[in-house]
Amino acid sequence: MNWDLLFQLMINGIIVGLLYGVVAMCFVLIYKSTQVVNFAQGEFLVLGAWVCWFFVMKWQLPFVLAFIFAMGFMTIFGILVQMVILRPLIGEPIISVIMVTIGLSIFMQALMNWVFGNSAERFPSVFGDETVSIGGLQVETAYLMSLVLSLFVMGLFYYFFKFSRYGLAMRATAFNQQVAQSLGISVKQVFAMAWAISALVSCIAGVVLGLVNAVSNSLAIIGIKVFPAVIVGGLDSIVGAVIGGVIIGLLENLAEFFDGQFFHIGNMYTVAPFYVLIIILMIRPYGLFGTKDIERI
Amino acid sequence: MSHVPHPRPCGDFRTSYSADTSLFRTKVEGWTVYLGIFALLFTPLFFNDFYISQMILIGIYAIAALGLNVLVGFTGQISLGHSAFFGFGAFASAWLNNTTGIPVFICIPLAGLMTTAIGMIFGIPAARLKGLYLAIATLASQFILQDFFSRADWFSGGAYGSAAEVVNFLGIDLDTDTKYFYLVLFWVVVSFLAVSNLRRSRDGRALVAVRDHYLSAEIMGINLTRYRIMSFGVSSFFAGLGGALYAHYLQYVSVEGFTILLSIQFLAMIIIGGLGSVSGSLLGAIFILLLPQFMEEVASSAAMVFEGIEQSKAYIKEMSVGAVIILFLIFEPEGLIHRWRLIRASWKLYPFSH
Amino acid sequence: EDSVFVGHLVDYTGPTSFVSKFYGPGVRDAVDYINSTGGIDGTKIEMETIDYAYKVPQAIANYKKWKSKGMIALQGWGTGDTEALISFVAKDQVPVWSASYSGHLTDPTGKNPKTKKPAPYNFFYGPSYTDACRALVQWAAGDAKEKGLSNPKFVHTGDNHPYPNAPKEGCAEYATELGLEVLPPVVVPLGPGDFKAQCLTIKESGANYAYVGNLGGSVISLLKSCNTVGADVTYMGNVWAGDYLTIQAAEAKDYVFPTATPFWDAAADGMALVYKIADDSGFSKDAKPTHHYIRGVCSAYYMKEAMEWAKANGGLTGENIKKGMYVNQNWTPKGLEGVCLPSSWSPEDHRGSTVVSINKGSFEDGAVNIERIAEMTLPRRDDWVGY
Amino acid sequence: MLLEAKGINLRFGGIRALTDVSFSVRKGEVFSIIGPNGAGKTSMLNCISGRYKPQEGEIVYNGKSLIGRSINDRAALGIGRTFQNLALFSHMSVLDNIMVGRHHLLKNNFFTGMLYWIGGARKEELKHRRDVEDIIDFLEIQHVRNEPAGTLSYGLRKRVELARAIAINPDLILLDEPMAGMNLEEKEDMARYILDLNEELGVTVVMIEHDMGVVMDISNRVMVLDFGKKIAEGLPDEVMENEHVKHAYLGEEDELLHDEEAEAIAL
Amino acid sequence: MLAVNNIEVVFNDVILVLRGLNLTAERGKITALLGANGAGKSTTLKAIAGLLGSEDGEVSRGDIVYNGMNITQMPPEQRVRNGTFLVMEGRGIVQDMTVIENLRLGAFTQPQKNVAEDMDKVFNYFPRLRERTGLAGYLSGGEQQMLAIGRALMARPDLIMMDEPSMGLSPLLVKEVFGIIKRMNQELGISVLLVEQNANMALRAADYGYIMENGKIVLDGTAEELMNNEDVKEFYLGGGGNERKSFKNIKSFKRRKRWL
Ligand SMILES: Nc1ncnc2c1ncn2[C@@H]1O[C@H](COP(=O)(O)OP(=O)(O)OP(=O)(O)O)[C@@H](O)[C@H]1O
Ligand SMILES: Nc1ncnc2c1ncn2[C@@H]1O[C@H](COP(=O)(O)OP(=O)(O)OP(=O)(O)O)[C@@H](O)[C@H]1O
Ligand SMILES: CC(C)C[C@H](N)C(=O)O
Ligand SMILES: [Mg+2]
Ligand SMILES: [Mg+2]
Repeated sequence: MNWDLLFQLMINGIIVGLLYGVVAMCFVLIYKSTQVVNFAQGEFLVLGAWVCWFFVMKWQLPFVLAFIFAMGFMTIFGILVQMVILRPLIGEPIISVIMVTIGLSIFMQALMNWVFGNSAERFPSVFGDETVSIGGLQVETAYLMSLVLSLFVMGLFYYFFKFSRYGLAMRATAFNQQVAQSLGISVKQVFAMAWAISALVSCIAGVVLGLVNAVSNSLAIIGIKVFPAVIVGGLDSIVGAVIGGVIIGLLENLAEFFDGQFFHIGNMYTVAPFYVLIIILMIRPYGLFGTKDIERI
Repeated sequence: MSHVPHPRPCGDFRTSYSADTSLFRTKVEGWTVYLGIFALLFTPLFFNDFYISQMILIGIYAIAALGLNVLVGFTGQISLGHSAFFGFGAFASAWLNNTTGIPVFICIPLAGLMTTAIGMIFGIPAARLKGLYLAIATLASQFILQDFFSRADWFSGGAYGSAAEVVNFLGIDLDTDTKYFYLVLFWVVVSFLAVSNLRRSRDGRALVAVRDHYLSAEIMGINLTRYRIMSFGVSSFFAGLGGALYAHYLQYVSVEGFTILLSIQFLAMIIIGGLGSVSGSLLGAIFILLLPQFMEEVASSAAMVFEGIEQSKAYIKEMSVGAVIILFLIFEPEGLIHRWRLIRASWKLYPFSH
Repeated sequence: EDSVFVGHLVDYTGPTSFVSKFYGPGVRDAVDYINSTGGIDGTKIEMETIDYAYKVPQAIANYKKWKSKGMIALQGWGTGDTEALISFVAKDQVPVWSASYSGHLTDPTGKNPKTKKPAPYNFFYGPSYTDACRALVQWAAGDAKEKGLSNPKFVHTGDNHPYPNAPKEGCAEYATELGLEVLPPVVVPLGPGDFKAQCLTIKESGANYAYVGNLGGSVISLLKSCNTVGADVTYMGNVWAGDYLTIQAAEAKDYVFPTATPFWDAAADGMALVYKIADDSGFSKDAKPTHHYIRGVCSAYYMKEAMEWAKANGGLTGENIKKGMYVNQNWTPKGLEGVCLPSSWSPEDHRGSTVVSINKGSFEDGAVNIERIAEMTLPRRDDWVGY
Repeated sequence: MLLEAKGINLRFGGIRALTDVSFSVRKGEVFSIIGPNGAGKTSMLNCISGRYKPQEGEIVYNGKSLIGRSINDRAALGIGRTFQNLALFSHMSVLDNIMVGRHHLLKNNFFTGMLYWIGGARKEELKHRRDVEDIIDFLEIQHVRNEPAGTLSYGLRKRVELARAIAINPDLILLDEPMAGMNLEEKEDMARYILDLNEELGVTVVMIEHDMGVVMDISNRVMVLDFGKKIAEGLPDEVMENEHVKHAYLGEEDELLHDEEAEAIAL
Repeated sequence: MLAVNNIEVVFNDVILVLRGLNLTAERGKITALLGANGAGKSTTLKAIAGLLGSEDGEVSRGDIVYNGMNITQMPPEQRVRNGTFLVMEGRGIVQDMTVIENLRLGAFTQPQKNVAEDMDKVFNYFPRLRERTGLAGYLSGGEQQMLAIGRALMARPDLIMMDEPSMGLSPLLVKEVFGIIKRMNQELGISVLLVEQNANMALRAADYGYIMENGKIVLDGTAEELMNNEDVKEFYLGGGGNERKSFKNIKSFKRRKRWL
């Protein structure tokens, strides 16, 4: 047993997992308020990264400014997407809405390929290539920033849903749009807000990922990758999303450890989380923190 | 799936219950379908290979989409792993034939049955999971099976894939598109008949009941676990059948053909065609298969007009595919079949609505 | 005949687009140039380019479509699809020049017992993946000796996919033969991602030389992640994994990779023709193509000369074109001297060339520096054919 | 005794929905359960139809214990049921809804169903279809038989639910507030159906209802629940006079309305 | 204060449900709308509240005027801000929220400072809600109804529309709920448009009544007039005079309403 390696992999798992958690939160946010599963989440994230990259590279803006601009851009983008694409579908069967987000992801993927090209582009190093050593593992500063950021955003979301008026409105909208309307909640506004926030947070996650791994359209697969995280945590739980993310991150790394050290099967890294996902769901059908449906008859 | 009335034209009174449970709602509709199938028998005489090959693919995808529609449309369980079952059927048929030498003609339905078994195993979580939780569990089966394909050298040829023999029927090699067309047509007709029949008999009704209100369905005597898992079985059967037909059409099976993208395409087919509608599955398959081709044409014409977008053609095509899906759902979120029903309803009720 | 039909598979949108968008235009532009300068003795090459996004089924479907259009030759792309098509093209007698340099394509008769399928109609320009990898290990063995490493370790990295897998076994055998210790392969996905976990495994395993089987984004991610983790390993890419773009994006240090042509601004006689071809096509000047473009040109020109021979000796059929490939030994297409390595194909051996140039590239002070560090000529061992 | 419940205790976390409830229903009677909202009436029906599993207690039906049996077995045992909040299959036609009630009587399965013409599925379907048409005639819903159940008005949906329960061929039918949301005329119709069902088909009825007029008129015996406990049982008139019942359920005087009006309401 | 002029409502572009419906609700009054199942009562209320959109329905003709404003095409949330509020059929409680959260939702359109005060008011009307701390989905039917009305109060409406508030309630609670409706009307001056099946209760509480059949108003008048109308007595109140027919002795023949 190579304890040192195991330990480092676990730290790596937690850090990567927290990033999954942030993306997972974006999912949960949209799901919780609109019941929509956003298949274009990954593309949102990449778009955010590209836009920031564009501002830095082409407009030569300082990074912080570019980052802020990118967040602003994505917020507006989220609202636009909601207005143009999702608003007409308010009240339609949920599966059609899901399909629309799939269409959106196809569209965005192609558009970004066209506009930004399909190769990976480097961000100029912002934090240098600085790394910090945690328990012997070198970790990029950008990742650590994302860790702090994600905890902060998580707290914000939690507060938002639990206590703010709009948080309540979002939950009510998710429960039943007609009921929400009857209470004077503007479903359109709620949707726009959910998408705006989600796009904004995706942008943060995208830029972080871009800083570490270079920006490329293939980063969008993280959109699919966080599904297990969301489900393990429970679809409608913010805290669950983060914990789910960490679990998936850990699992990936543990799988890599056992595979690399003992089994040599290869590719366990990508599949193992899915096995565990099924096992967790068989034990807890609503994930670890998801709310059970109320089933009365 | 919304509530559209099902009016019948005046004068079409049903005089027996058997007439009332017939496959087609009107005589005209029935004859249209019979004539359509009859006409299809002669299409290879009039169309070139390209069109035939498109029809073959439509037929194959329609069979698999039909299976998915049983699962999603009838039982209401979203699956993101349908292409893995499609792939399993493809590999299974090739493997059966390569290892046992059973004639391909027979391997195809057998592969369907093998896929049924696999589908039911992966359907076990359905007994406990609902909605999106189940959807993501099926996503897991997608990745698990895909990984299995790329690893199980003995079964699938691993990452390299494996060859699938030409179908031989009564001594005739079905090695041209024209010949293969009839094989696919046969299975399309059989599958669509079977599912139409299922829809109007006991177990099909039970599946829909489970979708609409599983709590009361259970109290009406329907065993939820059994039906939820069986619906995975039935759906996988058609996926496997379609996959097997696909394998022997391409004569080569490779894991790359069966990714999540194809699963999503299957979903798109049934949503755009019409959830729970048998004929919608076919319409959806036609739509999704022809859309990229059509957009390719559009992009090519655009490339001729505007200089310098030749290289970007592929992206323009993809973008239009995404855009059309979005636009379609915005304007017809309940599918092609719904639009058709609405047209029919307003046409028959006009001017005396209710 | 006014024209003959040739199929052309490219991947401009899929996982290998990183290099296909240079190699593909290389082939395309060369064929356009050939047509504009009289074609094959007056016969135009009508070539349809299809982006199949690296999906094997799509490639096969297109193959079938082309076949019904009377295709006589194919400019192929990936390993997966080319290997899948081996039997089809043999049966249909359609010679293929692929961009897959899989060793499995080099045994036309199946004389090596390890060959699964004889591949009589498959050609490619350049050394096979396995031979390139063998050359790299050979270099590594020497390098290890020089550095005084007592027990050098070698590891294969790459996705579980036909292309990275192609040289896996053959190369590992040769490495063992040379006295390197071969570690269990590490699976790295073909798309970009965060590969720190894999890098930690590589680092902890104590590997000294890692073969990089993937390309583009995946390689960039791998090099960056491993750099962070601090794995002290010499990375040796395959032929597609080494170009200035990759080195630049990954900020690589001492990255070793093989080539089969000169680089874009090399001073070779034949480069004039290459520039001409690129110029005529309007290939955007700022998109300074990577040298993969040049291999595309070579691939098209070998096909061209084989076709010319066929036309003169019985007509433009697949079978004749194939024969055309065997006519000369150690030949270079006219006008491309110094660009395409002299190659020989024979009915028993489709290893066109076994000469591998080895380069080392680094990203320093905002610029990419590449130097040639070795040139290996591998023996044409019988037990290596097709493998 | 067709149905006997002994010492039923049902808890949801800290909530005691039913506390030590025992009662028995004779074959052929109309047995009503009344009680304030939240008293546990629906929960009691749910225990009988298996939705809820009481922590303690025994339910015996026709000599067989129901505890531990799966929910879907009960249809075959002859227990039919309607629901307080409509539980129809809203996208299915009325006919199909009722045919679902025949589920346990039909033999065809996935395989024979797909073959339809071969293997007798068609014959069987048609035979049961005839029986279902009788039920449709009985409940006078011929005009909507092909409409999707979801588009019907509330009253009709209640009737379709009843039809579906009858299709089970029940010996015992559990009705959860069959008259809720109906106007007088429709209540009269519904009462007639229930009585016909009881008198002509001999089906035993257990009914929850808040309309005291209906309860008084058509039930043989009444049980009153309050806060999960049984507070009275007996003939309708006796129960109505019970002080405890008046206090907990019917309400005595009304500050706002006049006496006679209050009485009219109690009807 | 509210006038519905000759509206038609169509679902799915084809199903005509309301066909030229007229009614008015006076300020400070309780107006009752009665009618058989499927007459279109709920549809009428949804049309007024602007909630048809999500069911694929629309007002295809006529207009709805509230306080002199034509609100026919106004978005639903705007209508709530203008002071109309619909308590939906089936109550529309958000099941996975607590009582307090549901009440706070009711106050969505109100400034935060009113919330505490209004919540006290609601608990004052419905003391038993105060003790329910769990999720609203587990409340009994009666409690959910109370919560729904309480939630309406939180929006400080001028006109509350109620769709069958007595459905599924025990006799005691029916009285209580009607009592509260009356009290709300008198103490807070809220106008009420009441849809009911329980004609007895409704007409007693109301000032004016409408009876609708098949998407049209067929009869209207003051509550008094209606209660004394022979047809209404026969079909809605249960026989003429004080003699109530027993449900046991109903003859099995179909009667026809005279005005049809
Ligand atoms: N699934 C459940 N989980 C938690 N509590 C429940 C559940 N089902 C019922 N209860 C609680 O049990 C009690 C009894 O509920 P039940 O529905 O049986 O009442 P009821 O007598 O039918 O009332 P009503 O006349 O309003 O329908 C209520 O307090 C309710 O909140
Ligand atoms: N979304 C819808 N789609 C189609 N038809 C509908 C829809 N909603 C209502 N209807 C139809 O409109 C008519 C009136 O329905 P509505 O719910 O308004 O009646 P109601 O008077 O409230 O009846 P109830 O007393 O049963 O509640 C019914 O025939 C119903 O079938
Ligand atoms: C890596 C890509 C350039 C494709 C490569 N030719 C292969 O063998 O698959
Ligand atoms: Mg109840
Ligand atoms: Mg109503």
